[in-house]
Amino acid sequence: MADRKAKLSTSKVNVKLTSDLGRISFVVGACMLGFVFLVFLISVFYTPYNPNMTDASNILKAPSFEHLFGTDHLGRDVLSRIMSASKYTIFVSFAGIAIALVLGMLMGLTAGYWGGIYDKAIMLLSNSIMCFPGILLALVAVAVFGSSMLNVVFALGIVFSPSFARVLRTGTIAISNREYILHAKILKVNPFRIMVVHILPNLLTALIPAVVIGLANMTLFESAMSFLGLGVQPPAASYGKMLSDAQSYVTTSPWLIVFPAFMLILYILGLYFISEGVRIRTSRGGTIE
Amino acid sequence: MNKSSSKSVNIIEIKDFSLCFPSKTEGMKPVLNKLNLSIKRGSIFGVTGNSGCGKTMTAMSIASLLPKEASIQGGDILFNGQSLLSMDPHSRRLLLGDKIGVIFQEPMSALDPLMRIEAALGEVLISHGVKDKNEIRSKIMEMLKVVGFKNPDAILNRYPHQLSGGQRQRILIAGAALLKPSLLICDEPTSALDTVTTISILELLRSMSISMGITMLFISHDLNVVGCFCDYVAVMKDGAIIEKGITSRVLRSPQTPYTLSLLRKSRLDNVLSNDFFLKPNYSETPLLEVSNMSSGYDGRLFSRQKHANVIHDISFKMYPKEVLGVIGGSGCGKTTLAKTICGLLTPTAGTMLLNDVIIGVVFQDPASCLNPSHNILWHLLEPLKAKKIKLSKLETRELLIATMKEVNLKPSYLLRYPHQLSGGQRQRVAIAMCLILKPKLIIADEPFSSLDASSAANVLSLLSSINHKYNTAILLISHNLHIVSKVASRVMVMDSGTIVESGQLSEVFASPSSQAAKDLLEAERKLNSNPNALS
Amino acid sequence: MRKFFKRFTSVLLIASLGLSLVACNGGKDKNGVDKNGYGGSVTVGITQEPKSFDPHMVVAAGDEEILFNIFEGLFKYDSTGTLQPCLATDYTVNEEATEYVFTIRDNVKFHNDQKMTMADVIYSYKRATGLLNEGDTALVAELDCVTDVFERDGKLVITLDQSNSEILTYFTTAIIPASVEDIGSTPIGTGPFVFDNYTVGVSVTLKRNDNYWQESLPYLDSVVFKILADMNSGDTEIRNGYIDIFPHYTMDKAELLPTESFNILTCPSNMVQIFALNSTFEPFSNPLVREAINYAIDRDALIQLSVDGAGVPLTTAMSPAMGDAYDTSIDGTYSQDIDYANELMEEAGYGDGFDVTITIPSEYLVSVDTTVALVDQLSSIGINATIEQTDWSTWLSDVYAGRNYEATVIFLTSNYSAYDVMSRYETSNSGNFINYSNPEYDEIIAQIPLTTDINERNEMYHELLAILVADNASCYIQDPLEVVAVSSELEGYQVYPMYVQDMSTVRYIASN
Amino acid sequence: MRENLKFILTKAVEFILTLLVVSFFTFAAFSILPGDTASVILGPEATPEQIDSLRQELGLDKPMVEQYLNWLAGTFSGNLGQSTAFNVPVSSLIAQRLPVTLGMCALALIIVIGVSYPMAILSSRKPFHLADQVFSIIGHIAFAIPPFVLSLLLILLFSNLFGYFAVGQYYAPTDNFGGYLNSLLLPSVCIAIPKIAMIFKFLRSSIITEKASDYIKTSKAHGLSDFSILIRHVLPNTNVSAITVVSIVLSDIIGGSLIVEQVFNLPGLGRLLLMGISRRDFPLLSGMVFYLALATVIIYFVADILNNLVDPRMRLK
Repeated sequence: MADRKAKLSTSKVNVKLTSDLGRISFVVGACMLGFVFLVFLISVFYTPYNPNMTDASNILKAPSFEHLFGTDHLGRDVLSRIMSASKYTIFVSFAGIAIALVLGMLMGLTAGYWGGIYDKAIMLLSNSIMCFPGILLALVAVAVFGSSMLNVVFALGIVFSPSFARVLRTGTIAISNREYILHAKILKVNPFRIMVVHILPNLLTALIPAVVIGLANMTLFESAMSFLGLGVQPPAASYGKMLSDAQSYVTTSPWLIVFPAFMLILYILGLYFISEGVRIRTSRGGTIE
Repeated sequence: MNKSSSKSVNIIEIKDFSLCFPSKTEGMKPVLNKLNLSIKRGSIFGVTGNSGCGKTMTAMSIASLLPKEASIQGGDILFNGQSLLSMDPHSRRLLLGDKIGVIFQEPMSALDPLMRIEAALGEVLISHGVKDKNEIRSKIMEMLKVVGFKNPDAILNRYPHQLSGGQRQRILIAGAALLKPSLLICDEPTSALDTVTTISILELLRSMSISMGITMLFISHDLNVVGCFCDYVAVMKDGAIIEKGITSRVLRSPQTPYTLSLLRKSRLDNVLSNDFFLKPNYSETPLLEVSNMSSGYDGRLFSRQKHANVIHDISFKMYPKEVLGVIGGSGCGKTTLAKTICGLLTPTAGTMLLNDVIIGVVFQDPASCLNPSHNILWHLLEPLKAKKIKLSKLETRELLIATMKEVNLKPSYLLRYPHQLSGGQRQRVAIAMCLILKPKLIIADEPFSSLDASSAANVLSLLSSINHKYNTAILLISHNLHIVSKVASRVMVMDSGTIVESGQLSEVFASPSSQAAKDLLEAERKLNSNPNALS
Repeated sequence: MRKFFKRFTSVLLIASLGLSLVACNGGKDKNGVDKNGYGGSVTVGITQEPKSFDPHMVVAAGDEEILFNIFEGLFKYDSTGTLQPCLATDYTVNEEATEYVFTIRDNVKFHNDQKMTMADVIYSYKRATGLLNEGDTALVAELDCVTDVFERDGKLVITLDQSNSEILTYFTTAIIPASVEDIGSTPIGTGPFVFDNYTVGVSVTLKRNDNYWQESLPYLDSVVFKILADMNSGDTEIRNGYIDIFPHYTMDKAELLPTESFNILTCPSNMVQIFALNSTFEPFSNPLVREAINYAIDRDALIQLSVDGAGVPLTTAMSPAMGDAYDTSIDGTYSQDIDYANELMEEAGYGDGFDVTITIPSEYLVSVDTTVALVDQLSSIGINATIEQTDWSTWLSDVYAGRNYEATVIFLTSNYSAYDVMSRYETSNSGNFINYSNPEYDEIIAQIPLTTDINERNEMYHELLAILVADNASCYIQDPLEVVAVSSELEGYQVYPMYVQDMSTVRYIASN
Repeated sequence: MRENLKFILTKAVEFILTLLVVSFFTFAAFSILPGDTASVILGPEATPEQIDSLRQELGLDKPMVEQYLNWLAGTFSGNLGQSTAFNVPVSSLIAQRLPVTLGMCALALIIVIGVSYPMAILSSRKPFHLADQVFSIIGHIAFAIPPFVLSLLLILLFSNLFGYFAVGQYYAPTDNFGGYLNSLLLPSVCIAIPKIAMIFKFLRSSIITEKASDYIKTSKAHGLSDFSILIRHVLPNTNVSAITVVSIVLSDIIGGSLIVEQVFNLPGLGRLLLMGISRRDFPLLSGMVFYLALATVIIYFVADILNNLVDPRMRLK
């Protein structure tokens, strides 16, 4: 009897965890992301210093009351630069995802809906894009067309579009044989209306986590590109560029690496947690219930 | 295991057995509540009840296949007089397959897709200590013959996906019976199969029970199946047995009101009368004329499927007000016919003349007949938008309310989402969506098969009233001969893509000329008779 | 495919031999060095991939610093920037400076064991001056003025089309064996080290020339020029002791190295960091704007920020390291004066400032850092500058050759010759990418090669510098110090005021 | 057997089509580039005549289609032309760098499989229990740390603090195999960590789903032990079969190696690529980009074929 009781109590915990995990995950993620957005909002109106102001007398100063996060090798205030870097990170990830989504929708919905040769052609196209290692494609594109922010955004958008196309295509194929879609087809509703109004809203549960993950991955890519010197143009700040600059001061000025890395990881982790939360809550855990 | 206990009359005795599941809202939710049950050696024991009554959990408790989070609150289960609950898990697991066999409902997914039949069945023997390869093979061959495969060699090397549903269920039965268990637990083994196959599986099980002396615990929600197959039956409600006894006694003269209501719901007789639907006038111009039509999934540019005609050379006419029944086993091409008529598929040959008729369609599955992302209002407006019918706000409002009333739904439901409605309500919304365009013809593809009997009855009476009020013709596609026989004036029997027989209902049902029709009617007859009718 | 593989493995084998040399020690200390300081292998970190091993074709400074050890010319620079006779033992020049006569050193052997003959010398100089075949262009552009190369009385004679007293520095052009067809792939010279192998992106290995004409040299058995991804990986490598010498280092990082294992050597590099203002770009065509910029920037701060103070502020196009040719009186002409600069901007009609794009090559981190600081400083006089980074080849074609830019920041390198530095600003000079033009300047510079007296020439350089300052030709920032980290186990390393790694005198300090 | 053959044939057609599209993309990207290859090679001071003659020599004056076909033929015969930055054949450059990246690839793969499988199996034994939770959170964090930050941290920890592992020192495998492994271990770990997190996550949920499936119930009913059910049924049936894992990791590894090779200063393909980018060496870049894409296409093709051989269901799809 005793061990049965023990089993009972763990079971309770088990279910509680499943049901709460999604919410906890979402809330934690939202807090992390919210913090980064708060920093971004503040940076629009106020930064302690001009983030691009160099100061020869304050090179590589450790954090102090004057410079809360210290200064970098050009005497610039790290806190101010972190604040203004959030702008770039948020802009690139969101704009890139918007482009990827539009392209992915154009490809995925139509391919899934019409099928046949058209579908095969679209899948061939997106598979071909996916065959290029993503970061490589983005790097080469930026190297070839110049490393302006817009080029970075477009390159990343194209690189990420096949993943959305896939999610949407699979979803569309699964749904397009549902009876409510057959109904719409019988009523001769315009195919694009069927795709956007009838099908798309039902794919949101699959699409939203993909979008959030996409945001996180895009941020990873963007920071990697900046780190390799092919992203943001100086003197503008981005986390990847700040980390790249800080590389040589790892041992002597760790604050240069700690704070931007912290913000970057916070942003990405926040997005992951949110997507995990959304996923758990929409898929209802998948195991217990 | 001692000899005296093995000779006991009851192979299974469940004593005051209680089982709980943790739940989000209530803490521990009881699933079985002081259950008492005993099964006589050699008998076929049926357990029935609505879903959630605990019949499956009873079976799983005996087979010790309960989900991890289930917690046993008290009582005991004796198998051959031996307490199962006090056994160690390993020997309990070994008991499975050897002394207790189990088969499940889903023949499509209950076999490992990566394993050939020989390996899947051989595994049972290996795990119970049979090592000799030849012995394994001969045992499997023998058993495959027992379950009715005429050519077992060919089956051995197949993968599950290469078999039909009925064949897979036979393989599962073979697997469960390989070690000649003394108890076979069947958890809804036929509910995914069509009538003809169901009857053949039931016949197989019964013959095995007799020839091998296997006791069977048969779980089913279908009173007809239980009625024609089981010797004894127990009716469960809320985790307890409320009535049990010899099947014919329980089903003919139930002692509890609950059993009675179950029985009532299982039959539609009470809502059906003979003048339920209108009689057509065959001299009028047909609504729909189909001649020599073939259709299927062709290899056109914008289609996913490969070229294949599913239906061939179909010809028939439909007249106004007529209710035309289409019957046939699964895979006979009924649904393809419906899809072709409503324009989802283009005929590859022949002609289809629709005399300027608006068609409404009601599909089988209430779970997917409505778009979960939109509310009912949107669903009802969508046909108007698609047909570009412009109405003033007031007109629209009145039309919507009238339509909702027509299908017996409160206008306040307009703002609900599909998941807030029951299956029957959803099916009625689907009908409302047809109705709003005032169709002359409604194609109903298996509209009842996913509904419980009372909802089905409601939908049926709704269709009837539409038929009366608007003189709408109905093409009713169903495998349920019982319903078709009550409502249709004419029937068509389909088999492997063609119409093998058609004519007035009474003629076809009284003297079927085609083999397909005969099989269907024979299966239906057996299902609705007493246990002795089987084999 | 098989061929690659073979080649690849052989490269690996050679590399492994090099490494195993370090490991074995018979009668030698841990570095493989005997008691006289001979032997051992040294790894030098370089950040530029070699482009060419043909000494006459080479343009990149990074290549020249390797080739300095393989090839030698008639003359060779020493570490003070003075020309020393090398394969020529002495020379005479006629009054008009149109004919140079050299005595060639005896007993010099090429790396392929052939003796260096007069024919080789003549072949080499004909090849470099484009006299080998009819219609050739001079491979060394500055030697275009050579009209003939021939032997007279066992001596080498080189004649010029007009007098040129500044040509001597180009007689450092390498002498190569006439018998070698493709010098680029089989670099054979007379220098202290022999080319061993080159693995793209990994290293260039040289080994000791046992037949070197300076008998006591070199000390080392082999030298590996290890190609590093960038400064940062160089930093990691030197800390971990994988490289022994790291030239072109930066002061801030060098200062952080453990002092017991490394010596930091510095020397003015004779490079000129210029904030180049294109005179054809509208606001920069106005001298007042250029002057305003000169007053707006704080050179000391820029030096502090970009090279951690390891640089000499410049007011003009020439580095003070150039010796007498430089005029010390112009030092400190410009000191930061924002108010005055603003006044000048007002006067020029740009009181509200203007927009400008500074195009810089992204490879040079010091340039990038300087530019970032510069942008910040320019904002104080209303100039709104944006940075556009390009890769090096685009920069060369668009900015340097195409002159299609508004402003740029770059280090100008030159031969260790005042004339080489100053001739860039002649109106028609191909290197005059700032589009500077002053007839007075052109007149003086044209006179310089014709002037044989050194003092007179220096006077003329002073005049030129004064003109550049008066015209505010462009904005000059600094001459960065060459900073080299050298393992404290080594001695004899000399820092040159030019892009040169002279490994012949480097040796391990004998430990026994 | 005929099903097999048919499947392989359709896959082969798909493979060739993908290859053509990929090659076309690669070629097109580097042909419509701003900047003329000939003038890049010759440098800023070349005369138009020189450029014209070089264009002729390189075949740049021919029609695009012909250029494309020539280039394609070149890629398959291993003749990718001359690198403009290094003046050696592109193919020899790639061959030199291959052992580094391949070694890293193999090591990372071993690490990923060796760590993620046990983790996932352990985790899925009791979903949502402590071990599972801890693994999941670690997985998330590992996934969120950018590879270059991870590299920097690992360098700081192992190399600078503890003095293990040689950072920046690369030995050729034929020369010093221990040193070779040592120099690749830390970078491989950096590449592997995010992949472990990814595979772990997929594998875990896949195992949990499979465990709940009907045929597992059947196997239990047949009296099989939990262990043999795991080995014989669950693992072979997970969506993430070992083949898929290998193909995903392999195809992703080049992206990881780009950064890791840069940080660890390893002479691999990633750094070669970055050098090519910074020097606008288009023959090198187009060759590398195409070969890397080709490798990916081949990996997926082989994975498809193997998956098909393993999973009979695929043949019908």
